[in-house]
Amino acid sequence: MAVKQYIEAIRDALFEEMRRDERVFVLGEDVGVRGGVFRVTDGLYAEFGEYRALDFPLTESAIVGVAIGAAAAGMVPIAEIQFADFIMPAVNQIISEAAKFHYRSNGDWNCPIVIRAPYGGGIHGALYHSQSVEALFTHVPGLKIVTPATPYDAKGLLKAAIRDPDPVLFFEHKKLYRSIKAEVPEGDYTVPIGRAAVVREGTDLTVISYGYTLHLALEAAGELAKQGFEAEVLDLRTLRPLDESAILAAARKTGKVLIVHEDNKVCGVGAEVSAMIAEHALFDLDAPIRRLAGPEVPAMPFSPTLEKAYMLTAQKVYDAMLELARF
Amino acid sequence: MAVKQYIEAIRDALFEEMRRDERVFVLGEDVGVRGGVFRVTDGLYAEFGEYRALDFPLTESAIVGVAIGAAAAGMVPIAEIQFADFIMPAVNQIISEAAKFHYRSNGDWNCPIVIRAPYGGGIHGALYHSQSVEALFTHVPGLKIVTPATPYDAKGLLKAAIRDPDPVLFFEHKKLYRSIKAEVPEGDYTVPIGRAAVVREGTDLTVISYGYTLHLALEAAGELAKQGFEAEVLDLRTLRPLDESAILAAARKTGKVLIVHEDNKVCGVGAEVSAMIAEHALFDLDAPIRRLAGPEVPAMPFSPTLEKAYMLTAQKVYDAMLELARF
Amino acid sequence: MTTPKHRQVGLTDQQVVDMYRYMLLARTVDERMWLLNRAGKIPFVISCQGQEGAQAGAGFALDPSRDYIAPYYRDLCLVLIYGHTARTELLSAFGKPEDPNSGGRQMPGHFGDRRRRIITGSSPVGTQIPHAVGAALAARMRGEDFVSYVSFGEGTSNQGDFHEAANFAGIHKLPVIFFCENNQYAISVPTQKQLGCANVADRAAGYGFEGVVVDGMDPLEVYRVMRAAVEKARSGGGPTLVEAKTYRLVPHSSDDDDRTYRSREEVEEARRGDSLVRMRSYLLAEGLLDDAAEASMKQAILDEVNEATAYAEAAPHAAPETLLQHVYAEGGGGPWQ
Amino acid sequence: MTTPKHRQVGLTDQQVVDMYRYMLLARTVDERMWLLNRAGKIPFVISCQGQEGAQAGAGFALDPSRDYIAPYYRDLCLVLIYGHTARTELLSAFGKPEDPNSGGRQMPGHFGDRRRRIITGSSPVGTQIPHAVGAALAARMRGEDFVSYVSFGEGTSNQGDFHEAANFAGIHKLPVIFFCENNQYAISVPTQKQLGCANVADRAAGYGFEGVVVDGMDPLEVYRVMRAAVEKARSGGGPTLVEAKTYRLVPHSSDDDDRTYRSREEVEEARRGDSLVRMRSYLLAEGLLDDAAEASMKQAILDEVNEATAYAEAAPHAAPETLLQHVYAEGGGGPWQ
Ligand SMILES: Cc1ncc(C[n+]2csc(CCOP(=O)(O)OP(=O)(O)O)c2C)c(N)n1
Ligand SMILES: Cc1ncc(C[n+]2csc(CCOP(=O)(O)OP(=O)(O)O)c2C)c(N)n1
Ligand SMILES: [Mg+2]
Ligand SMILES: [Mg+2]
Repeated sequence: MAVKQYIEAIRDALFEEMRRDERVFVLGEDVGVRGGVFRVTDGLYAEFGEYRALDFPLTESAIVGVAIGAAAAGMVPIAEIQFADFIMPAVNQIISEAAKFHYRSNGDWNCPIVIRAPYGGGIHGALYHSQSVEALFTHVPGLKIVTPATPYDAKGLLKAAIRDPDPVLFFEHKKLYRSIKAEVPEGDYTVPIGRAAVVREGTDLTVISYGYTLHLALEAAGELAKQGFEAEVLDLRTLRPLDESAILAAARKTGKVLIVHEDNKVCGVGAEVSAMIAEHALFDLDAPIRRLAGPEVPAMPFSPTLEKAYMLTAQKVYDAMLELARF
Repeated sequence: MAVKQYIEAIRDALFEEMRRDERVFVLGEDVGVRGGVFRVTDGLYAEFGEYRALDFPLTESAIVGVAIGAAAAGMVPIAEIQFADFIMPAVNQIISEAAKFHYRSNGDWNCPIVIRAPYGGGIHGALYHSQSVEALFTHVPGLKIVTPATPYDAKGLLKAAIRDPDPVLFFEHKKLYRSIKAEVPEGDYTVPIGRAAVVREGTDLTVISYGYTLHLALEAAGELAKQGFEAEVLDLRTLRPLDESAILAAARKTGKVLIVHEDNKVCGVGAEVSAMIAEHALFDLDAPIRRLAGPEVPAMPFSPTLEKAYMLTAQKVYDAMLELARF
Repeated sequence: MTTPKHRQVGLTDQQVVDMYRYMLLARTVDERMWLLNRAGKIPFVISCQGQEGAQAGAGFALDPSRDYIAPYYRDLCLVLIYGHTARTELLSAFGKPEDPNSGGRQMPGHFGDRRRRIITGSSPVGTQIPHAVGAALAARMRGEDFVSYVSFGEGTSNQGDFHEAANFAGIHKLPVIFFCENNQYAISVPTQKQLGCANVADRAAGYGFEGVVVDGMDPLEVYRVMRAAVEKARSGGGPTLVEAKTYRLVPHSSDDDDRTYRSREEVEEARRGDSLVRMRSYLLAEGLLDDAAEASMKQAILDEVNEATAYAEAAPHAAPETLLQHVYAEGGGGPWQ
Repeated sequence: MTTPKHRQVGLTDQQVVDMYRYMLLARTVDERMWLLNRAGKIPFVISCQGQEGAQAGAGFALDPSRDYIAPYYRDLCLVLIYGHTARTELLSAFGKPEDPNSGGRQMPGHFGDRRRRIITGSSPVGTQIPHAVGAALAARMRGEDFVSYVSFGEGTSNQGDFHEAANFAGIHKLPVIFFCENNQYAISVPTQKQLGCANVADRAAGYGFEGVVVDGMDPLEVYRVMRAAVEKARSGGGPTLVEAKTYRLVPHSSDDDDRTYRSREEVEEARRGDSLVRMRSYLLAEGLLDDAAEASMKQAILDEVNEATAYAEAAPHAAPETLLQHVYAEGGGGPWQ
C-alpha cells in the first residue's frame, strides 16, 4: 500500500487501465500535451501518444458525441469535461444519446463511455467553476453516476467505470484532488458501482452524504462524539443507481436522518434519498428527515464572503447534526 | 365565458399578449408560415408578420440564445421548442445563461423570456416525442417552471409568464391540447406563478399532481368516492417555485400523501414534494409518502404495448389511491 | 459508341439494375407505409420519397462489409442496401419486437443494426454526426481501413453538432463522409430561411476539406462523387462534404400537411425530376431493362412487400414486461467487450 | 507628404492618442492584477495582454452610446473604451460588491453593465454569440440603427453556438459583427489542433457573409476593417466576421503554466510584435507623442491604477446575506419593462 492523493489515485487508474486495454483512451480539452488543467492526465501523452491522450477542440458536445461513436466502433473512451459546469453543452449527447443508446436499440448497441468531470466549489471558482451538476443526471435512467470521496474509491470506481458496459459519469470533487491522502493498494482492484459504504458506525443519528461533504460529516461526527452522540455515516459513492438497501438500513438503524450535499436542495439527490426513506422506512423514523444542502441560488459567487456563505462547513454540518441528535 | 380547448387557450394568450405589447414575439421551428407543428401559433404570422412569428432554423441552442439576447435589448421573446425532448441542445443556454443572467449581474440585467415546449406521452411519439423533462429544470435556481393542467390555467399562466421578468419554462402536455375543454373567460386575466390549487376537497388522502396526470387523479378520485374515500387533489401548477404552504397544508389535512407524475421517479418533482413533507410535516403523516411515476427507463417506446405499459392510467392511479386510503 | 454513364463511373450492368431495384423497393415500402397509416394501421410514417436516388448512389459507393453508417430517418433506401428488408422495415412500422432496428421501441425510420454497422440513431437531429466521426476516429486509431458515413438534412447542417464534428474530422483528416440530403425544406421552412449560405457544401471550406454539390436526382452522379469521396477517405485523404440536391416529394411525415407551406405546382414540377423516373428511362435507353423485366421486377417487389406487410402485421407485440429490459447492459464482460 | 495612416482610416490625432492611452491603461491594469495575484491578494487573473491593439481598433469603431457589445473575458481594453475604469476592474478583481460588472459575483474578466450596453457574460465559451445576434435581431425588429458586436477566441469559434448564431445572422442579414481574437491558443491547444481550416474567417462563407482577416497587432488596420463592418451593418448590409490575428503574451490565466506547451522563444518573438510597441513607435514617428507626453501619460495611468487598487482593496466585501439576492427579479413591472 502507498499513501496517495485523490488525484494520484485517479491518474493511477487511468495509467493502469490504458496499459491493460489498448482500446482505452482519454479525450478532452488540454488533456494531452498539457496533461489537463488539473494535471489529472499528466504523463499519458508521453506514454501513450497523441491519439490516446487526445487534445480535443473546445467543443463539449463533440467530445461526448465522438466518444459515443468511437465506443460504437469498439473503443473505450474516457471523455474529460474540463469543469463540470461546462458539461451543459454536452447534455443532449449525454441524455438523448448515451443514456438511450442501449435501450433504444433493444440491447443491440452499447455505450461504454466514461465522462470525467471535476465539480464542486470552495476554490474561488465563482459561478462557473464551482457547480455541482450531479442531480441533473441522477434523474436520468440509462446513466450511472459515481462520486467517490476517497483515493481508494476514486481508483477502484474509476476502474469499474472504465470496464462498465454503460455510460458512467464520474464526478471528482476538485477540493479533494490534493487535500485528501490515504492508503491505496498498488495494482488492480475495482470498487463496485451501485454500492454505498458505511464509513462510520453510530446509533444516535445517520448522516448520508458523498464527495467533499462526506469529509465534513466525518469531521463533525468526531466532534459530536464528544457530546455523546454517535453518528452513523453513509457514503453513497454511487448516485445512480442509489444503494436502496444500504440507505434504508442506515436510516432504520438510528431513526434520524440528515442528508448532506453541496448541490442545491430542490430536486437534488437528497430529495430522492429522503423520499425513498419516507416511502419505505417511515415508521422507523424518530425525527423529520433533514437535508442540509447548498442554497437555492444559481451558483456560488466569486466574492470570498459570498463563497463562504455558500459553502457547507464542518461547523454547519455539526450544527445540523447536533440539532437532529437532540430532537 | 367560452368553452375552449387547452390549445386554444394558449393561442388566445399569445394573440392577446402580442396585441397588448409589441415587444412580444414568438420564435421557433415552423412557428411562422406553418403555425407550429401542433398549430399552437396558427394565425400569428398572418396578423403579426414574419418577424413576430419568426421561423427559426433548426437550432435549439440559438433559439434560446437569440431570445436571451433579444430580451437583453428590450424584446419579450417566447421561444417554442418543438418537442420538449428537443430542449436538450438548449440546456446550456437555459441553465448557464437564462437562469444566471440576473444573479450573475448582481441584478443589473434581466432575462424575461418564455420557453414553451409540448411534453409528455401517450400519442405514439416514442422515445423522443414523449418525454417529460420538467424535473431537470425544476432543480435549477433562477428558472421558473410552469405546467398548467386546464385551459383556464394555461391562458392565465402563459400571460403571467410573458409578463414575468424572469425566464419561465412553460410545459404544455400534448395529450391535453385537444382532449381538454373548459370555460375560459374572454379577455385579460393572469394566474399567479408559484401557486398550487386545490382542485378537489377531501379528507381521506391527498393526491398531488400536475399536468395530464392531474386529470387521471381527478378521475380516480371520482371512482374512489364510490368506495367511500374522499381524496383531496392538489394541482401544483408551478413546479419551481413549489408552493410549499399549499403542499404542506394538503399533506397535513389527510395525513396520507400520494404524488403522481408521468416523469420518472428518481430525483423527480415527486421526490422534492415528498422530501419537503418528510422534513416539515412528518408527524402529521399516517402513512408512508407514496409516489406513482413513470418507470425508470430512458423514455417510452413506440410499441403500443410498451407505451401502454409505460403510461399512467386512471386505473393505476386509482389502485395506488385505494391502497393508500386503506392503509 | 460512347461508354454508358454507369460504366464510366465504375458500375457494372448488374449493379446499376440492382441500384434501381433498391430504389423501387424503397419507394414501394414507403408507399405501403403511407397506405397503412391512412388506413389507421400504423401511427406514423416518415418518408424517403424523392431521396432514393441520392441514397442509392451513396449506398453503392460504400462497403457494407466494413464501412459504418450513421443514417437519418429518411434513409430507407440506404439501409435496404445495407441489408435490411421490406420485412424488417415493416416490422418497425408496426412497432414489433422482431424489428432489428429497435425492437419496435423507436418510431419507424430510426435505423440501427449492430451486426450491419448501422449505428443506432435517434430523433434529435444531428446527434449522429459526431458518432460517425467517432467511428472514423476508431478507424484511424486502430489503423483499419473502414470509412464512416453520415447523412442528414440541410436543416440539420445548422445544428451545432454538425459544426463541431465536421471541424474535428477536418483537423485529423478522418475517414468520414458527410452526406447532406438537401431536400429544400426542414418541415415547413425553406432553405432560404434555414441557410445563410447558398449551398451546404460551402461550409466544408470552414473545416479544411472539400465540399461537393451533386444532383441528388441522378444516382450515377451521386455514385461518382461518393466513390471518389470514399476512396479519398480510405486512402488517408480525409473527409468530404457531399451535398445532394433533392426534393421531398411528400409531406414531412404523416403528421404534416405540406399544402400549408408549398404549392402543388412546385411539388408536381419536382415529381418530373424524380430519380426513379430518370433511372428507369436510363435503363430502358441503355437496354438494361425492358417491359417484361420491369414487370417481373415490380411483381417480385410487390410480393416481397405484401409478404412483409402480412408478416409484420401478424407478428406479436412486445410483451409489456420487456419495457424494463435493456436500460443497462447485462453485466460487464458482455458483447461490447 | 502622405496622409498618416490614422487619418487615412478616419481617426483624428486626438483619437489615435486616446487609443494608445486605452491600450496602455488596459496593459497597466492587467499587469497590476498579476502582481496582486502573485502577492496572494486576488485569486485569479485572466489577461488581455497581446490583444489590446485588436480591442482598441474594434472599440473605436463602435458607438458606445448606442451599440451593444457582448465581450469575452480578455476584452479589458474594450470595456475601458466602453466606460469602465481601472477602479471598476480592480473592484471586480477583488470581488467587491461595488464592481459594476457583477458586484463581485463573477471572476474578473466577466464583464457586464446594462447602462453601458455591455451584455453580461459568463464562463462557458461561446454562449454570448447568440446573445449578440439576438440584440441585432431587436435592432432589426424595432428599426433602430444600433449594431451589436461580439468577440470570442478562435478556439470558441468551434463551439456549436458560434455556428448556429452566425447562420441565423446570415439568413436575416442582421447588424452584428463577429470579432474573433485569434491568439493562436485555446489554453494549451494550438490552432492547428483546434481548427480544421486555416483561418476562422474562412467560415463566414458558410453563412453567406464576408470574412476578413486582419493583423490584430495593428490597431489602425483593425479599426479600418471594423469601421467598414460597422458601417455595413448599420446600413443594412448584414454581418461581417472579422478575424484579428493576435498572440496571447502571458499564460492563459493565473492558474496556467504556458511553459508546458510553448517555447520561450516563440513568446519572445511575439513580444516584438506587441501592438503597444508598434503603436508607440507610430505615435513617436508621427510626432503625436514625445518623451514628456509619454511620461506624463504613463504617470497619470499609474496614479489611476494605484488609486484604483487602494480603493478596491479597501472597499468592503459583500455582506453574506446578499448571497440570496437577485436569484429572481424583484416583482414584475421592474426596470426590464
Ligand atoms: C433537435 C431537433 N429539433 C427538432 C426536431 C423536429 N424535426 C424533425 S425533422 C425536422 C426537420 C429536419 O429538416 P432537415 O434536416 O432538412 O431534414 P429533412 O426532414 O428535410 O430530410 C425537425 C424540425 C428534431 N427532430 N430534433
Ligand atoms: C464551454 C467551455 N468549455 C471549456 C472552458 C474552459 N476554457 C476557458 S477558456 C478556454 C480556451 C478558450 O480558447 P479561445 O476561444 O481561443 O480563447 P482564448 O482564451 O485563447 O482567448 C477553455 C478551454 C470554458 N470556459 N467553457
Ligand atoms: Mg430538408
Ligand atoms: Mg485563443
